[in-house]
Amino acid sequence: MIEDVPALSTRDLTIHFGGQVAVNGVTCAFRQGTLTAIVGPNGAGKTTYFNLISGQLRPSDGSVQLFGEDITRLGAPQRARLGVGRAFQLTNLFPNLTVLENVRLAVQSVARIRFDFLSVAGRNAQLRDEAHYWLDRVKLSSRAGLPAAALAHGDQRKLEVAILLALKPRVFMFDEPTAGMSLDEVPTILDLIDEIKLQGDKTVLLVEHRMDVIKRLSDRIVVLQDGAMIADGPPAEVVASPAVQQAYLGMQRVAETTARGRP
Amino acid sequence: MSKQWLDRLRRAAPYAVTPLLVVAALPAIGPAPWVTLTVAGLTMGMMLFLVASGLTLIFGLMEVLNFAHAAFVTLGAYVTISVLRPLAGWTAQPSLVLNLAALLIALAAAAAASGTLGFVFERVIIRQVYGAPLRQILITIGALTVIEQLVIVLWGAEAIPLPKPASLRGSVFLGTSSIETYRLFALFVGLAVAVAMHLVLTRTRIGLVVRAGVEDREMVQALGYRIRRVFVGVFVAGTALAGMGGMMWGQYQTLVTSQIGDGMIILVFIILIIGGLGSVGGCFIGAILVGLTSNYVGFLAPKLALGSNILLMALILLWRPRGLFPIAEH
Amino acid sequence: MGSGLQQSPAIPAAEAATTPAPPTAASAAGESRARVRSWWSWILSDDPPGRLLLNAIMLLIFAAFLFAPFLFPGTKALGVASRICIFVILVASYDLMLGYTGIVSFAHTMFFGIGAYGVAILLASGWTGWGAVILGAAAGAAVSLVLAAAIGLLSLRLRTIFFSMITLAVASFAQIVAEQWRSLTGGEDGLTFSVPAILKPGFRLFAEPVLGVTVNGRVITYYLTFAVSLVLFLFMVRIVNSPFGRVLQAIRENEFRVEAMGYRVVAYRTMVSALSAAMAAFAGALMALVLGYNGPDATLSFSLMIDILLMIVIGGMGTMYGAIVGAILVVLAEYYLQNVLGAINGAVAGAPLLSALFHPDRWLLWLGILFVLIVTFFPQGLFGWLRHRR
Amino acid sequence: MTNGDQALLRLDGVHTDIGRYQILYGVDLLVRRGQVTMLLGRNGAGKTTTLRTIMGLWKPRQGGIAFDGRSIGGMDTPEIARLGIAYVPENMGIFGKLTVRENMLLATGGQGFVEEQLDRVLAFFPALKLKWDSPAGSLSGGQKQMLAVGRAIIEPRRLLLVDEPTKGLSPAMVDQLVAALLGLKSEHTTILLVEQNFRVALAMGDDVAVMDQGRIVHSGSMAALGADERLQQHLLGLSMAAGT
Repeated sequence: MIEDVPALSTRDLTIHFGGQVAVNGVTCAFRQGTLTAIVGPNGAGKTTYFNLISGQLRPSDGSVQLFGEDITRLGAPQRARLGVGRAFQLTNLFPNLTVLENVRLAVQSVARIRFDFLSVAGRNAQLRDEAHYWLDRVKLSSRAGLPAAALAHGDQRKLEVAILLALKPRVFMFDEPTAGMSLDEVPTILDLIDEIKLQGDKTVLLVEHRMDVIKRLSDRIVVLQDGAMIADGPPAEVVASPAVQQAYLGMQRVAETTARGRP
Repeated sequence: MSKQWLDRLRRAAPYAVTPLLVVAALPAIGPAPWVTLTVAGLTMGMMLFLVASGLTLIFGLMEVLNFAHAAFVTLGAYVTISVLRPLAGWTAQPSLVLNLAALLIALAAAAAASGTLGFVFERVIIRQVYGAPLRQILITIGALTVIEQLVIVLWGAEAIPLPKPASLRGSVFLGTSSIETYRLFALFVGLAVAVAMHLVLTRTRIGLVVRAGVEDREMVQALGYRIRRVFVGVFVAGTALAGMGGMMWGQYQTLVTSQIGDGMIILVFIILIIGGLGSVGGCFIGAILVGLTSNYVGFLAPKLALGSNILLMALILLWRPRGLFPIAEH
Repeated sequence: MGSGLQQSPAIPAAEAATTPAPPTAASAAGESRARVRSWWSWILSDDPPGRLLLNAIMLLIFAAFLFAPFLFPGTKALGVASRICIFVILVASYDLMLGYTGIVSFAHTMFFGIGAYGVAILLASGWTGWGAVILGAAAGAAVSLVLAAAIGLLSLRLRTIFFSMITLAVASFAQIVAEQWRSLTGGEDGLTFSVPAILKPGFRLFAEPVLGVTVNGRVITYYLTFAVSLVLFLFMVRIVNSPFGRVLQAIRENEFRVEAMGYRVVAYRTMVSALSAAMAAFAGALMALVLGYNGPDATLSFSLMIDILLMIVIGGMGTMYGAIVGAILVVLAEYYLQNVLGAINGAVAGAPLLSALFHPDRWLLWLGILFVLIVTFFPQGLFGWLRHRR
Repeated sequence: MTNGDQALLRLDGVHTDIGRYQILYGVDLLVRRGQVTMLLGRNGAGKTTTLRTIMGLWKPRQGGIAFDGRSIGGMDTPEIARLGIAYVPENMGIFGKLTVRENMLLATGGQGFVEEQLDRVLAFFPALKLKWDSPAGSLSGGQKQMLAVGRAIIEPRRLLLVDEPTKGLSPAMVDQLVAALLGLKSEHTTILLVEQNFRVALAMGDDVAVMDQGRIVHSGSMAALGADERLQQHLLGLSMAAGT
């Protein structure tokens, strides 16, 4: 089942904002069935890298491939349809629509129901049941009828995850899924991510700050700093690398340790 | 390296549009009418600039597009009628000094009236809709209706003639090309305002704050400037300019109706779209472009005259979807 | 659970001020009602006006229009009723864009005019059969659909304000074309034509009056208008409650997120403005039939656009049913506020300024003031307020 | 330690909403006079929102903000700025189309420069002198940050709020900026500094407050936090070495 072609890869991916380089020549491949944690200090370009992959931003240079197919020129909707699924760092919902409706819109997209203006959406039992199913998975069923804006912050993050699950992507991109959640809510989300990974054919990219989470879930760590990739490897190896320790903790950020990451 | 040249060319291209149009029109029209039409186009551009500059400045600074801007044009035109009526003695005589004095008084009165209404308008209408584009469009359209109806209440529904002062009625000759005298006056006033505006924006403290505010309102506030007051000031100035535009336009048309502003505002919107919303420089170039196009096409293919500016707008939008000189998004 | 979900979520005042459109059909209320699978619920797409009182009011309005020729006899009353029906379609189709998707267009009257000219041009050419009416309406709708799609694809990726300015310019261009292209449109004078025989005032369906009312061509015209309007209105209620309609509301809420779900926002915006334009064209075709005349002032003027805005804002945007409330109130005001103003005008005849304020022709002034007040204090509009009041 | 006299800025149970979303859930914070207070925490913890709330750019829904004993919770941003609070936002707030000189001039209230103040700033950031009449948009990221900080100190201020100044800067630039900030610290400027770079935090901070989920979850001395790796890991989850 698992192909040799990486599920997702980026080649020399670069973007400038004004005079600044936010992501700088990142070449990286993600194999199907793996979970990669992307770490780095704030401003390292992690979220921008995600935006380039999911199509919210267009690169100044370089390319993105999905299962070997170049998707650099496609917009966000086309990429989403091809299976690039993205959960956002800042809550990004439809505040006045109900929780159920938020998820149902994702289910509807996967069901390829796009320009149907003749049926009544609420009567489509399949859409409704599936939306309820995903809400169950994140333990939000009891809130289905509330407008999304009425949810507590942690619940909003759960809803964000439910939407991503409902999109049934081939590549999952989680941008700090547990940020802003209380500690007792975190396991629900982590178990879900674990489960995705166990399916075997899904590819997960995870931006996370908490090392315990990273250690528990990831097969591989990629470290970004100042928009460039400075380390890449199995968790134990990357964590042990002094260069990474220094860069990540910012303990001794002297020029020579980071020199290989920049031109 | 050729990429650099292409970049440079791309940046220079918007500036080249107007000169190219002027040059291209010469062989198509012939020299004598070309001079007349070019001056006429520039004049019309200047009058449009008066109105458009206020609107674009208000948008640039506060992200408010005032659909009621037309009402301030209309008000300026009607105030001119009321001011010039008792001054009929001055305007009837062929004395240039008296004529100009009357017109300048009318200009000042139109600006004052529209600016005063603008002050009230900002408080009552605009203040509640900052940052809400949909409600902004609706409420200013509603206010436009109300003000136009009030103008009818005050001045009546009939069109009112507004003859030009005696000494500005004829034409002067530049070689074999005739140029209406009033156009020279309008050209002069428009240029004076444009220069004054440029100086205020680039040489004064308030201009500095306004330019900074166009880029980043929050930071201007964080530096201790009361941007609300700057808003009010710019709004009043913008509406006063619309009033002056209304005075000049009404006098040019020699007939004033309660819809005089509406007719003009479509052209003004086209200018803003062409020039790039919020950009004063783009507005200046856009105004001249629209003025020239109207006159050239009006001469070459009279039937197309009214639609020519829409076609101009469509062409420019196809080329540059956000106008010739888009300002950075906030 | 049902009754708990029936409560629409309370919107904090500050928020209501920034998002005029309330949570619409996509609320849980519609969901639980869906379990009552009655035929009328299917017809209303599981999106009834509201609860008991509101449903009763709308039913009453429906009945009044169903029996209008018998309840309100007279040519003028019938004209008013037809005009209301047509405006309901025009305003509801505008609501598809404004209230449901968050698009502000000023070109809606242009499509209304195209529909009217479609019928008028064919009928004025001397072909007076039903074929001309149907072909004219279809052609008008088709032209509107294509034109709206073209404008949409060109400019709907731009910001709200930019798009609204462009549509304003295009609409004024359409007006110029209608006034200049005399050979086709009759210029400013417009086109007068004769309608199919059974719609003519002289036509009698029955020899004897029914319930005291002569069923002539005017009454038949009214019922044609009423029936077409009813079908189109229900069709639009269906659109907003369809999967497609849900995406529109999502775009209004957060277009960025919709894109990341795999929906192409520009395609949806273009699609809805094209559908909306086609509806407006049908309304225009009805208008031409009712008037037996069409000209720039009848279907293209900017003051009609103001009327549409008045109706949608007063009625309540993002509700569909608001179009009915708005159209009734504004059309009635157009016809009867003049009488009221005339009466006041007579009473204050002595004071020049006051009498000018209350001149019968100044009804637009008072509606304009009402409009500004509603946008300020009642952004949900009358129907939206009734629906969400506790 | 919480002597009222020492507190220049004090937040008591501040709640802030952005639109329909609540971000701050009761922030209690104390900034001592003449000290550098670090504000640390994960992404999305509410650090930027806290600074913006102090500056009046978001209005607190509930809770008190006192500056030098005076309540500023309901005041507008310009009034707060005029009390002597300078703000360097995360995006630096540079006016790209204005020249460096004009950017600085704005910060003097348009009054013109005081010679020695200007010399002091240019001594901190000599690079600005070279770009004096260029549009600020043409500066590099590091130079922009220098301009942003320089602009904040061109007039004597009582409190500086600085949001992640080292974000996205090269190490050399970080060092230069830290040197300048340390210079300010030696002049006993009161600073509230949001920072992700722990080395910078250690070098700069006297006090520290750590945020999580819109609340302050720890406050104390920066040196103590620097010495306690377990606490760091618990609060910030930063330590790569520590594991389970």
